[in-house]
Amino acid sequence: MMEIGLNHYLVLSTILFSIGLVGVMRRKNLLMLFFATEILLNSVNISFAAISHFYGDLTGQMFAFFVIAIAASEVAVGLGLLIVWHKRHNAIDLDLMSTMKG
Amino acid sequence: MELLLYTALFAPLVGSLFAALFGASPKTLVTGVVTSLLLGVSLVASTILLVFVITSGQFVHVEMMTWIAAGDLYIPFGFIVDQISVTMMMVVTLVSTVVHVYAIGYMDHDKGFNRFFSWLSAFVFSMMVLVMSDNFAGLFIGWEGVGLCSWGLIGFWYQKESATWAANEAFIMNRIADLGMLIGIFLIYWNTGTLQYHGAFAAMPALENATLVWIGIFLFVGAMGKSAQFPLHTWLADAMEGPTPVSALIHAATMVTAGVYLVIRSHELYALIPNIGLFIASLGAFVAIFAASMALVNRDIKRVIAYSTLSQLGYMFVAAGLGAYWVALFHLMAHAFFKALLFLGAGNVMHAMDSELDPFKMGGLGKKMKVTMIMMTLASVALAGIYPFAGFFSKDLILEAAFVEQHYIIYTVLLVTAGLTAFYSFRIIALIFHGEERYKLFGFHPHEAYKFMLVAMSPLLLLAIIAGSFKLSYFEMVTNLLPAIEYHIHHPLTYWIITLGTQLFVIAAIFFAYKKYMSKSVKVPDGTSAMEKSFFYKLLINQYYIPRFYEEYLIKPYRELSNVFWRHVDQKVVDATVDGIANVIYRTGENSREMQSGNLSTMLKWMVAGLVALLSLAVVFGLATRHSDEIMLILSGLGV
Amino acid sequence: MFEAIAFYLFSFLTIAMFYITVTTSQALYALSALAAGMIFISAFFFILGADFLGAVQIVVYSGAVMALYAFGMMFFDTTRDVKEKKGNKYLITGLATLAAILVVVIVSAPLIGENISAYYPMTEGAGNTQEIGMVLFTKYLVPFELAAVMLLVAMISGIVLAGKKMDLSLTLMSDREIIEMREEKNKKVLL
Amino acid sequence: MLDNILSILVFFPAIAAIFGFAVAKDSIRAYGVAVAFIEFALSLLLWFSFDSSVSGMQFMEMVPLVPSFGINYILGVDGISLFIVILASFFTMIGIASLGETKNVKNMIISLLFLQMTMAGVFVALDAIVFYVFWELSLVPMLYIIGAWGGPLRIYASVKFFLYTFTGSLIMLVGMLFMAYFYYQATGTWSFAFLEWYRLILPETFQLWLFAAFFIGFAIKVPMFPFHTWLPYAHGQAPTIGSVILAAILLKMGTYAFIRLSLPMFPDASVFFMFPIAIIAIIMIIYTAMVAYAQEDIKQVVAYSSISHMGVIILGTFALNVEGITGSVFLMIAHGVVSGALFLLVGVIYDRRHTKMMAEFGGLASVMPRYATIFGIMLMASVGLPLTINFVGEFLSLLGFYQQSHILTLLAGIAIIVGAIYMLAAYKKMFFGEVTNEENRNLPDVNKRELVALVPLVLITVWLGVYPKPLLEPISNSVKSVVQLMHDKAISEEAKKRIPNLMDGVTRVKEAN
Amino acid sequence: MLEPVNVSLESLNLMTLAPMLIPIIGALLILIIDIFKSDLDKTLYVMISIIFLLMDLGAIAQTAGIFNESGTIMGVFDVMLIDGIAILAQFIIVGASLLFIPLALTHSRFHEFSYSEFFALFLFMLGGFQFMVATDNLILIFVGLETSSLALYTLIAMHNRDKAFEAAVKYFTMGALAAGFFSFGAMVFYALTGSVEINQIATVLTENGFADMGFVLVGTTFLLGAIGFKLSLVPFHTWAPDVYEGSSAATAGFMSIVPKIALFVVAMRLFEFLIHSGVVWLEIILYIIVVVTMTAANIWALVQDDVKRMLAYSSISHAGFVMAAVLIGTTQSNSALFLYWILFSFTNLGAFSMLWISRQKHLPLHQSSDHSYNKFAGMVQTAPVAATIMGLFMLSLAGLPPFALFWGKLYMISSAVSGGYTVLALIMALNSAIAGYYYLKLIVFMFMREPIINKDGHVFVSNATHPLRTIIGFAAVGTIFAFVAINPILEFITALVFKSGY
Repeated sequence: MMEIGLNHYLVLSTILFSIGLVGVMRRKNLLMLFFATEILLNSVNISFAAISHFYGDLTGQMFAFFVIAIAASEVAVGLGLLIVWHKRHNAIDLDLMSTMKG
Repeated sequence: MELLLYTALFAPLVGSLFAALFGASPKTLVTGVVTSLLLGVSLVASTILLVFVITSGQFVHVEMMTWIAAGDLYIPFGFIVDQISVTMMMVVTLVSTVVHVYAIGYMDHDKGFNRFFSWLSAFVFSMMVLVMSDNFAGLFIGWEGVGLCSWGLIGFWYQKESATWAANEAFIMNRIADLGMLIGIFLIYWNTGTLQYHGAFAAMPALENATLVWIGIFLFVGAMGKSAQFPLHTWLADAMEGPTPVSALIHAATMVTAGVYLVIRSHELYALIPNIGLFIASLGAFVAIFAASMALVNRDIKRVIAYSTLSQLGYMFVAAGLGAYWVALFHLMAHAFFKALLFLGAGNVMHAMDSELDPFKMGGLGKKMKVTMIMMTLASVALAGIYPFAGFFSKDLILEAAFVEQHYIIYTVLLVTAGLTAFYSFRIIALIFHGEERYKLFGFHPHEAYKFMLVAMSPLLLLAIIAGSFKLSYFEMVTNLLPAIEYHIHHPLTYWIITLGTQLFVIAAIFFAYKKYMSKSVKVPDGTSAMEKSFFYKLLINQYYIPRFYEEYLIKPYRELSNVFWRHVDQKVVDATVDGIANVIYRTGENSREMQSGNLSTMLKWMVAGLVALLSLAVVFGLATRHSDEIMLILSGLGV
Repeated sequence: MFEAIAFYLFSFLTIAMFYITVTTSQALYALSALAAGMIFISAFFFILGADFLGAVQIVVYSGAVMALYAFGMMFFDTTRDVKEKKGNKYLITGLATLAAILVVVIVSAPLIGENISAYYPMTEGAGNTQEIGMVLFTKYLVPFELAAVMLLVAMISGIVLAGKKMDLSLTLMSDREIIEMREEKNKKVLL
Repeated sequence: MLDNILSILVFFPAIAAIFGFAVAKDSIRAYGVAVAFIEFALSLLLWFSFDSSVSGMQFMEMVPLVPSFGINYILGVDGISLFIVILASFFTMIGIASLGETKNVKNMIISLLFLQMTMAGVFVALDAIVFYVFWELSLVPMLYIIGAWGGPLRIYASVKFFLYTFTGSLIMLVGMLFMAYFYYQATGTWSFAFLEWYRLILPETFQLWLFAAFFIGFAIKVPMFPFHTWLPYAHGQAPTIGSVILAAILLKMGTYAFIRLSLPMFPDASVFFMFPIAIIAIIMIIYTAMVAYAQEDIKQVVAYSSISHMGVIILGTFALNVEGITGSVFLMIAHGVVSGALFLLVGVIYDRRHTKMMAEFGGLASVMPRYATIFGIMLMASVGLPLTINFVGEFLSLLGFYQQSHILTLLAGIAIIVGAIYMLAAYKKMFFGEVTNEENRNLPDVNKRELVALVPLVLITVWLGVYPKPLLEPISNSVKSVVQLMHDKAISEEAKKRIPNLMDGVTRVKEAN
Repeated sequence: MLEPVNVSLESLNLMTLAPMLIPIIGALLILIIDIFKSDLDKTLYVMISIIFLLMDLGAIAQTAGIFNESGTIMGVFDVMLIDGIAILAQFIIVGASLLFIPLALTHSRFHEFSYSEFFALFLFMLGGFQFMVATDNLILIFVGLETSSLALYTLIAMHNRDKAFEAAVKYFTMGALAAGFFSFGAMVFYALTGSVEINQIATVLTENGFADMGFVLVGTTFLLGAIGFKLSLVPFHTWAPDVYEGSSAATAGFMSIVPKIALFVVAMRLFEFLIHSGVVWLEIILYIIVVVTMTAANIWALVQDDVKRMLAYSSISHAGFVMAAVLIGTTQSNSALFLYWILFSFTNLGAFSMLWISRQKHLPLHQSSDHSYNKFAGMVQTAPVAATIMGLFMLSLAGLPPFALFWGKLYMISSAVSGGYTVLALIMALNSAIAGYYYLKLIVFMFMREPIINKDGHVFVSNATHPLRTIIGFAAVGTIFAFVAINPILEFITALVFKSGY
């Protein structure tokens, strides 16, 4: 118990990931929805770091590194989209965007 | 000889086609003349052939061309003229020639004149094919051909509902019989490997009895249809809707005897299965009396004669069934003559009474139409079988045959029938030509038919009188082919008793008829008299309720069942299933498209849900790995 | 020992922070909680000896990303309460917890880590950053470059999307209007 | 020329159709007739240069299409397919010739020509995929013809027709792929060529499955009970020309395919399924005949009647002996001619009165005597009167099947009764009696253009009824080889017994049942 | 202490990068041009892109040549992996793009094409896709995936109307979630094997005989989620219809082809070794997913009343159909996958382009949406040629012989049969039958209905220019005469696929 193994980290990131999922599912405000997606990616990063630590292998850190990069660029694009949308409707509530269905 | 054969065969066809050219156009006398002439030609040719056959005693056998050849099946258009067929040819051509000439007068005012002759000659052609063919398939061609023509001729006046109905009835009933015949033909083919009379009959003795019995039965079913034997008899009476010459030719002289001809033609088969023969004989006897009984009360001249035809056919079948084929054939011939005569006479009467058929509305016509009266009377005498008319020889022979063969029941039945025959035929004679002139009440102006019509009838009259005298020469000829069995009651005393007894009985019947129906008291029945109320009268006048039975229990149900099949089975079940499947699919789509609500968070939920589902499946699988073998089983079921 | 405490402490904090992030209705709280969570995560990185990663985490997230979001929030003016029309919560939480439980069930099983060889082992005595650099510029050169492209793409997208040019949509204008507009512009240029 | 006459026969109409787009609207009819006539002449040329003593394939052509997957463009014709091809071109010709006034006639004629291509293709293709291509392609022009020129329900009818047959043939396609796969396993090379498939002897279980797969495709096309419900709609809604071609040719694809594919490839399965199919056939015969009797629409009567006749064809096919199969092939031609003619006749009256309800008519015999005569002849042919074309086929089919089962044949023979019933009833309703409906009082009789179409048919009906030899000989030659092939391939005892061996004289199975 | 590494330039064989670099360079070039001289006409950019795409094709062809000689090529520290399927996929990607780019030259102006960035992003996106297919390194795959996706989101949004934004946002958000899935899945596999390279993962897993099946399953699940999202497999498909509807018809057509083939390659690399090394679970799951995707999508397509949406669902169903190849996993099936996709790209791009040329800016009254069915009513009378071609594409999509897609279906089903998946083959066949209905529906509208409004055929081809007509004609010809080309294509594909061991 006191001995922190890889599984601890895995479990932790899983939990965080689930929290992220909750956020993704329940958020109606797009901005905060994006927060949740950030959480998803970060939670994974922890495990990557952990694994690479326990295996003594750098690939994990690499992966985490790229994940961060990806997350960052996603933010840029996401915000761009939000801005356009907000300009039009000045709201970022996703319940407004259901003109297409069926 | 072959040329003659072809002439005899195809002359009517040519005539028919010729008439058909004018089919749609109004009456042109030439069609009638031409067809009649061509039939005359055919008659002459047949006569020459007859002479040839008699003198030389050989057959004329030709094979025109292949008809159907597939696998081992080989069916040619082959024609044979032997003693049997030549007899039939004579009967057919003779009667039809007479009828044609007669019809020229009879159909005088009909706008379908040309069409009529086209049909009539076509009929003769098919009849010739029927009798001359040398194989069962060819026979079947003629068989169906005459059916077709009788359809066309019965329904000749197609404006009349009853006529067209009768036509269809006749055709369909014949079809039922033809099926039997077809099956018989199949049996013959698959067992003997050929359909030629010669080969087939040659092969038959080798077959086991059961097969032969089946063949015999099926062929006879065919015969029953054409010869209107019980229970397929109802069409004959209704067929009287057609013009009278048609009744004379088709429904008295020729077509209806085709069944008899078939049995005679395949005597070699029936000789092998006597018990079927006995069945045929008994059925014949039954039909004889059955029909005669219906003729007793009927109030329609033509129907009466039709029933008498029926009962005479019964006679013939008795003879054929008992193996007295030549007798049957002989009676067939004789009957053809006097019955045709009788019909044509009736035709004259109808003509005179502008197609009134109820004898009770006539009476005393003798004064106006002497010749007709004489002819019909003589014909009836012949029919009744009084010495020395044709009927005597042929019919008497049948009685003797039955007696000699010791089928006493059949004999008695036939005897009684003979009495009945005499009665009903003279009943109508009396009603028509003698007694009160009741027609005046109905304002008819009867007149004698054209001269040439009467002239045309004369040969029949002649034959009706003298046909009996050919008996011996005929016997000589036919027995080259048919089993020659002399029917002689050995004890002369019995012979005389029987013969004279029969004669007296018949004559008694005749006088009774005259006495009953010449009296002044004869009235047009109005359903009041005691007799008409009696059960038997009702039974007979309604033809034993058989037609109604058919109507109620066969035709109606068929119609209703058809409707059920269409409206309920076909549309409500079969088709509905197909559409149902389609609709189910479509509606599934309609209902489940809600899944695509267009709301983002729903979509996200779906994704996560999918993920979770997969995960849980993963867990399930993890648990299920222990039972991996069962899973593999299922998978193999899935085809994995 | 210390590691354990640190682990539990930080994991508690992170979970709490992220929990706030996804539950609170105050966008501001959410934002700050997120930022805090990020920093705590970087703590894990440090614990795990991935110093470079930790640094990057702090810089990128607590720096760039958060700045972006903050800017976005001001832009969208979501400082006021965000109304959350709650879809059925049970489904959501249900799904999430189920997912969590499932994964945990499976993942918490100890890894049978035999014959797992480190393909890019950490070399003794070299700083984490050096190692990273070494690997990054040999093995992961291509992804790195591609990442650069990706960032470029992201930048362009951001510019294009947020740019003024998007304000009036040629797609919706009829061709005639477009031509008129063009002429307007040309006039301006001439003047 | 003769070496690839088949390709010419197949693709000439299509190419002509493409050129047809350029032809002006008002003269397209002449163009169509000309093209169709040339096509017909080509098919006649094919017939005359056809050596009827040879039982195998003739005029074979072979062009590799996808050799790596064993798909080749193989054509060939034998006695079985020859006459159907001729019939197809013939009907296209008279169909176009007798085409009444139709809106945008150009599209109609062009699609007819495309249809002609597909029909020719199906019957001469000797490669499964090529066969399938034409088989499916034939749906499209028909879909268009029904859907664009049809009655009020036309869209429903056409779509139903398309999808129903499409579904069936897709299952058939799976079967074909299986067959090819088995061939691949057996020989190591892919092949879709019929003649090579013939050489493959499959274990019985496979045969059963494959037979079933093929059967669904064919049965829907034929159509066999209970897959027949698309037919009445298609016929009921289609324009005259559509029904004519549909009844005369398209339905024959199914029965032809049975003979070309199912029998030689799966002899044991054929024997195994013989009785079930025979029973279905008998249901078709009697049941649909009764349904036909219940109809009020003359066209529906004819439609159902053709289902009934297809039953006889199926029966003859599964007689599995020379007589039966020959009969069924001949009956395909016969039924093509007769039902085609009947539909044309219905079209004649429909053009005049724009109704097909029999109740509307009555007493037409006196108004339109020529029409009545032709109709009568065709009716008699349809009820299978001897010396008409139908009789030969029905006689042989029934005769053939009689060898397999007496009782079933007896039941099937009821066809000649029920057939007579509904046909005569219909004829009585339409032509007999007094003229009740005033509109019928002075209808014009058949005109020249219609006679052009009808008279040849009448002549053929009688000619082939009296002298079927020119058709029967080549047909039965080819059928002989098929039957022999089946006998040699048959594995099970039952099959050996049921399928006659033509080499030794034993052709009759006396103890059948 | 780290000792400096020195690598010989040959060992890198940088030429493996050439095909990906070319479009990126092109993109940069466009950007530079734009910097110097703004608002140049779109035709310029179109032509530049075409040129670079052609060069790209050349480069790919060259790599193909090398592959033919010396088998699979690893490059740049073994990150790049050029094997047959990579080459094939790139051919399809670039080829399809070549068909797509000229669609920018529409008659009426649309927003996105007024940007030079549009083309730049487009080329970047291609680069991303090409990287994805040309590696088995999860990291590179991930980065490439994100690069292209981000570009794609922007391209969609640049159509610049509400629907487009909505589509983009939806796509983006779900894409982010999918990215989460992907990274998690990769993490699990990394945890399992200490590697992120698929072939090493495979080796390690097979060495320890799938000891931690649980982990494998979790990883697979998450990756399946991510890949399934991109491939629009049910239930991860929900984005597809909306995004297709929202984006311009051309883009939609493009999306239905290119991203999917890239992901198919990834799926092949990842899943097939799992299936072959006996992860029965995955087999079942894929079986279910394939069947459900095919069927459900078909059923939904039945009830659509907008042609574009219908086509969206239909391409979902096609994706499911093709996914079966991954499930079957024989050489034949993999070749079938590529064959099918090549033919599909022809036909589907053609169909979408038909919609594209018929795109009006302002909807007539009787139309509920851009491409509602009744817009096409009676088209045969107003625009016969267009109607015929459209009908042609529909028939081809329905898999009616002898049009292009039929051969794909044929080969695919055949592979199912010879792979032993009988039932699957039947289901595929029946699905084509269901699909027949909605393709037919459009034909019915075009050929059997009366035109609803104005008789002038112009409304249907309002957007048509010669380049577009050319593209469509090209697609049409390809659709009709596919059967001529099947054999060479098939042999080529089979050779490549077989050589690269799938």
